[in-house]
Amino acid sequence: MDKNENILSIKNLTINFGGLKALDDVFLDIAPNQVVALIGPNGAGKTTLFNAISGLVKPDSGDISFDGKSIKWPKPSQLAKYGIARTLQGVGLYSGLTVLENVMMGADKHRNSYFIKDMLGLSSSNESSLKDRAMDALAWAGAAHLSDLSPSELTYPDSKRVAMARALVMQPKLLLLDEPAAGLGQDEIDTLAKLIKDLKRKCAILIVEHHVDFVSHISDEVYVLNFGKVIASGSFETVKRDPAVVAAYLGTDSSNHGGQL
Amino acid sequence: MDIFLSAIFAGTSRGAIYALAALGLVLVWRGAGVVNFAQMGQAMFSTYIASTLIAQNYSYWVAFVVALVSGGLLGALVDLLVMRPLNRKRSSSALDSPAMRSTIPVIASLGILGVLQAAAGMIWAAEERGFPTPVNSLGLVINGKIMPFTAFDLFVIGIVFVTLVATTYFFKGTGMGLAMRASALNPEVARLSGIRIGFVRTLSWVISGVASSLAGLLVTPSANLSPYTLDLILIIGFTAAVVGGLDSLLGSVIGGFALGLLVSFVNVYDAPEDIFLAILIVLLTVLIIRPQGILGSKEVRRV
Amino acid sequence: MSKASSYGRKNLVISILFTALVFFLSIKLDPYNQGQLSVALMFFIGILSIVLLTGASGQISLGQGALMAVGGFAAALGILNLGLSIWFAIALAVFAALLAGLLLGIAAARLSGPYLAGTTLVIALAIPSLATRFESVFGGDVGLTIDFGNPPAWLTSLMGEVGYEQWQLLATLPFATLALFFTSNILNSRTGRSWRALRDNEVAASLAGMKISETKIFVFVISSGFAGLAGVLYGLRGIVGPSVYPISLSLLLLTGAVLGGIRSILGALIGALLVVFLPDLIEWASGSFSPSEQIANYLPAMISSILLILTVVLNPGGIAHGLHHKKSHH
Amino acid sequence: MLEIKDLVTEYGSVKALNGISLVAHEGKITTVIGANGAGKSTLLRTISALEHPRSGSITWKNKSIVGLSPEKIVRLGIAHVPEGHAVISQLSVEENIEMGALFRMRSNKADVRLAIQEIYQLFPRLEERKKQLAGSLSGGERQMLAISRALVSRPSLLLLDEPSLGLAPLVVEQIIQTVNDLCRNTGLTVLLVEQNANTALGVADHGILLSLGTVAADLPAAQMKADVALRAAYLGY
Amino acid sequence: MALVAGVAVSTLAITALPATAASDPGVSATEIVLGMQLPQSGAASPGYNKVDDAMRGYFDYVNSKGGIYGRKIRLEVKDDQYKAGLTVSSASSLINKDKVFAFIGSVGTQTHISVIGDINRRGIPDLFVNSGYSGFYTNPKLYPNSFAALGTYVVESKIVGKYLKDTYPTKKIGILYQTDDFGRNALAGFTTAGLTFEAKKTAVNFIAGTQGSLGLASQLTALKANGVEIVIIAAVASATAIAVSTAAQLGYKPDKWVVTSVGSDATTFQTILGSKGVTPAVSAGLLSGIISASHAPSPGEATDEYVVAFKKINDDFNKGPDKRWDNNVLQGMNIAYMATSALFGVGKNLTRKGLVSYIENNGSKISTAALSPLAYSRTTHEAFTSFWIGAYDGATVLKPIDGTRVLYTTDSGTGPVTVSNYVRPALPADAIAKGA
Repeated sequence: MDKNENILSIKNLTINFGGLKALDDVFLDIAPNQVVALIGPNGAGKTTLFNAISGLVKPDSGDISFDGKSIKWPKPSQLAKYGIARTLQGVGLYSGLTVLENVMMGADKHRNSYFIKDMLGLSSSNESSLKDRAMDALAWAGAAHLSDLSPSELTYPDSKRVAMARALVMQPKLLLLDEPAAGLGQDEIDTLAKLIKDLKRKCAILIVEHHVDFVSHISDEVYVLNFGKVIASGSFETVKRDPAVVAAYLGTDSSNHGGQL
Repeated sequence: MDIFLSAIFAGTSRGAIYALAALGLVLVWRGAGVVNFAQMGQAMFSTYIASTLIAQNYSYWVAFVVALVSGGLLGALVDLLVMRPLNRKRSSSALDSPAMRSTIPVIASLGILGVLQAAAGMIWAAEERGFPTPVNSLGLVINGKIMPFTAFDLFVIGIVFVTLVATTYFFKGTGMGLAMRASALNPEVARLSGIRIGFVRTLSWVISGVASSLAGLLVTPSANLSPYTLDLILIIGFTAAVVGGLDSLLGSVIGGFALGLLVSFVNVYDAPEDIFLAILIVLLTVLIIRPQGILGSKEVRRV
Repeated sequence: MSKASSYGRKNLVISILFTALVFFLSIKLDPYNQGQLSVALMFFIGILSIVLLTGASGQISLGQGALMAVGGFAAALGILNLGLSIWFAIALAVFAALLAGLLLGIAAARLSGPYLAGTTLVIALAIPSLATRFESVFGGDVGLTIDFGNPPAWLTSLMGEVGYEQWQLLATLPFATLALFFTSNILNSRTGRSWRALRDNEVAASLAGMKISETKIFVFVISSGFAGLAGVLYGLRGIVGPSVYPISLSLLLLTGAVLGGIRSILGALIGALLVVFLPDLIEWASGSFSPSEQIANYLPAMISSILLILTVVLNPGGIAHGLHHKKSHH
Repeated sequence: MLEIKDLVTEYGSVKALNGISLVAHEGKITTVIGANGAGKSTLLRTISALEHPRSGSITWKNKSIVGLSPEKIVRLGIAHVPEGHAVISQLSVEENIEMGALFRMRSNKADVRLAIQEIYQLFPRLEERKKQLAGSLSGGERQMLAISRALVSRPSLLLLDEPSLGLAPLVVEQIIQTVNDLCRNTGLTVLLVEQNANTALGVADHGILLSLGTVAADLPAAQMKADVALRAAYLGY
Repeated sequence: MALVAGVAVSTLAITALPATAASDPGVSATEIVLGMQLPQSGAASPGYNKVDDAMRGYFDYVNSKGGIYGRKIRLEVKDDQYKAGLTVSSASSLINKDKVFAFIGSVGTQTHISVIGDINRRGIPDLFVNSGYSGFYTNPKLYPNSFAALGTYVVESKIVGKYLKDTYPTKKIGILYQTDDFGRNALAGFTTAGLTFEAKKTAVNFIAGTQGSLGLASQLTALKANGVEIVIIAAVASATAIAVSTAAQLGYKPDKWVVTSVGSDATTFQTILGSKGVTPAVSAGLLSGIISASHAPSPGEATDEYVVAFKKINDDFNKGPDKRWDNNVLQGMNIAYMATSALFGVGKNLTRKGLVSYIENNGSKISTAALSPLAYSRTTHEAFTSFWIGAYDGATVLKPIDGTRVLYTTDSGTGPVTVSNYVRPALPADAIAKGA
């Protein structure tokens, strides 16, 4: 795969926390309109990788390029500019905003130059376009009827929908989903899978997920992390039979892995 | 040289007071995660109690002990009546956001300060009072010169160090101290270890209450007792605690003495009007350059 | 959906109704209550600055009084040294407070919670002390005398005789209305939304493209502008000086904000009315059992402190929250 | 015997546990396995009262422990080692261990001393490092410390949450073996939550597979290890 | 019907017009309502909170004797906590709710300045303000209705300054002053009198109210190190107590302490030191020899007829929580006494304009317990331009130095200090001055 085609490309990413290598020479490529899943046991470094991509953690070394352009590691506030949207583990909705406002936050481009207009009450047209886009996104996520509620009044699956809508409304080129299936029932997971397949037509998706069944249904490519390293990558079918992956998940009765204490 | 020396001495004796105030703040911050803006209000209140007893011809030491006990009781009351219900409420409150979670106890403590000052005003404020010292307060003589430093100042510094050593020993050397540190650092692991964190928290309010009433008893001989005299000590004590590192006992004592010297040197070499500005500049500088303070640990700071 | 998109129009209507109501009261009330109401409007503006800063963006300040002082002194200097009319002086005050807010905001943006509270408290102490430090400019403890002056001729020709308190109220009213209009627009627009988002979840807000520090500083600046406006109006009652803007003023405004409801404009109004009229209310209520002078003098402080604690513990959303109840608020 | 019946625990509106029933026999290792999000940790947290169940019962030695506080439950001999090497990194190794015995320090100081000595025999590395801050330990040592903190209370039931988390296989092996030895030698009852299923089932007497807050399988460990359903739960085949 | 001329007013006072003729607010056939603002609570209240009770005590006494031409005096008091923002509100309350006829005895420069403009604009008499700030009184065109109850800080310090310069020409004199209007006004007065102070060597300052938190040791050490032999303290009484006791701790014994009248109340001094555990005998010893100035008799002068009479009235009529006899009580009594004198002087037809005009034109006729004449005139509204200088004796009474009381007079400007030969008129038998 030509790397210029990739929407996101990461090379040699290493992050140390104290003496601990949280990520070790990690690579990752995502092509447009592809769903890539990141799996691995707890503590393998999946969330750290997510955080690095979203600028919440600063890598010690490595390269990241987006849309074929190499950028220095992004700051969180630049993500939107690069067209990357992210959902947070534990949903991360703004508790003091209504559902609609939460999604409108995603739709907004955040420039203070609107302040004077806002203060004078002259931003109605902007507001209504933001609102329309937010309502569209909510409708897409099947949450339009929730728009006036506060996040604390939502069920967990519903708040996940809202979080998805908030990310989607940014019209990202790349969507980072952090454990979207966690805490959902089977019906809801099926709905989610449909949503993601639908979404794939609009953008590339990188997903951290534990629910393997779900991953197997939606992902084009899977990266398996363990101890901060990519131990396998490829289609789910190939990856799941990789002995290293089996060992990482189910443990080893007789392991010849090097011990690291 | 004389001036310089006396600035050092004057600064040290003031610094001891600020150190005690800072210690009180650190104790409750470490034990309960609250910066208690009502602290010097509690100190004022218990000092008034002592003053009333002394006026009724009880001995200084009886009043002293009663003040410490009532300081501890006040601390317990603050925790039981305000902070505990607040903690219970906070998780489900309408204002639940990380920013507000650390802010609401501050507002509550300001309310407590208001109640204490108003109550003291209702009970005692008709006249201004002084407060005695338990030991001689004449300047010490060094090389035939009388220094701006009295036996009472030595007594105060002694008490600061005894308090520092005692609280440090308490934290490092006793089971209850360990329980207190554990419940402040990681309440969940503490509870799973069988530590009754509610009790431990109240106890830290009690200890902080005792330490602040000690500060009140020792500062009022040089201040006049009124419901408001100690407000400034709180502000300087807060700065001292932040300079030293809000979670370090030794740091807060160092911060207290540093602030004492700062105040004294600004007073002597510049002008008293600049003291507050100097305090502000020091506070901001520390917060920007070394937010965890001189001795504070980085992990615990919650900036 | 067209209703909410015209928030500006809705706020305009509310502001006009507010103006009409206060104007009506300005005619109906006795002079004392006219004066009290005008103080309440000034505090309303001051509390709005807390609603913006603490309610919307989650930053606490115990030093709003210092920013009020900046506004007051700027205006007084403008009036006394440059001969500005009070209207230009008010503009100057807001500008000076915005500037001071920028400086403070840069320092404060890195801080939160108790650190921010303590630091702003030191600021509240340090800034008024500048007045004594540079006495020749700021007038020392005595301060600088300014006032609203006499009602303009056009007003008296329009309304007949206008009392001093009434004029004070009428002169304050347009600014309170503007503050109300601006604040409700800010809070109901994307600006307010993004401030609240920042308060609720910094990480999510930054992922949405917000620059956290810049925004925090910006909120500080805007909030300071309101505080400065409140400060100059408060000073125009007769004097600008350290004893006009003591630390207790900052705490009083915070109390009002919390009692009324720190996230609500209605709450700001309720809180302002409460802290201004509480002493009158207590005096009226305690008339029957006439407490001793010493107790009566400390009663307002006692009651407002107790109310503050009760609010924080039992109903942190304040009175306005109780009124809105289940309705999701803005 | 620990007996749990129809346990339901919710986080907000999410049912993390949706009617769990199980039994952990005395002197045996019972392992609870399952993918992330299956409710394993919530189960342990509900037993030790860090979470309050919506409904259902938990009995230990035939007494209900629902509604007690975590600190009471420790006193009943139930020690919980939560997920993620739960030690307090700003405290020394020794202090972390002592912390677990504080509640019985006054009543039985001699036995606490003895218990600490036994722990040092069990994990000599901890004795070597007893003055160091727990934060300076390696992951494996921290896990040992976390277990020690629980053991020093002389529990009769040990709730162990993912001791393998983030540890190299060799270390996991060692820790699991230690737990196994403890159980076999002292009659300690162990409820072991693991994602690392093969390792856990290797030592356990009984296995319980959780899926989405319900019990998907409840089998003797050896039988479960051979079960294909298990693989499906983890890897989808 | 503008009654401008003072003479006309006095004439009217004699012609017995019915009392109902008056139409100004706050005065009826049966009552005169006066308003007062002071800190009754808060940091600045101790001491001052006794003044209003003393005034009310005297007015109650007057009322018990039939009031002023049948009108009882009612004193409405508002607590402003020494916060100017509250002063404005409480003034409005007094004006609009209590409908006071005049303000009287308001305490505090910083607070009164916030309302003085408004009170004057409304034409309300602003009697006997308890502030020595000369800016209020020396230009009657600015504040035509405001009159002082004290000598200005400038007058007092000029008089004391000249005395020190004359008496101790070779001594090194230093000053400890609080950094507010009072301290700096005093400093200015002493400088005008020809005393020279070098900053940091012989002039040290501290921030008012913070002495307890910040200490005075470094200031006093500076004075000591620079060999200052005479120390002037321009501070409130509680600060004086701290300064003198701190100096004692430092072993600093200047030849003379000189304390301005505001800071030299013996009762406050002894109360504060007393609650510090200093016995009355010792604190009296500390006080002994301290030089101060006063326009009035010392409250401890047991033979002064005014002191005796006021003390008796205080015992019988003061209902305040703390009515211990001291400077504050004496001051309150005297203000009420002066007000009674002026109100009687105006006559039955009591109007605001009439009252102001009467005081302005009959300053010397208004009766006062002070040993200085009242200086009210059309050119100045200062109260006392004369002070006598004394030293505390061993019994905490301020006594004339060398036994003879010499009264010095000057102005708040740069005028010279001269000796006055004023003799205070005798006290009326019922201790009520019913006018000339």
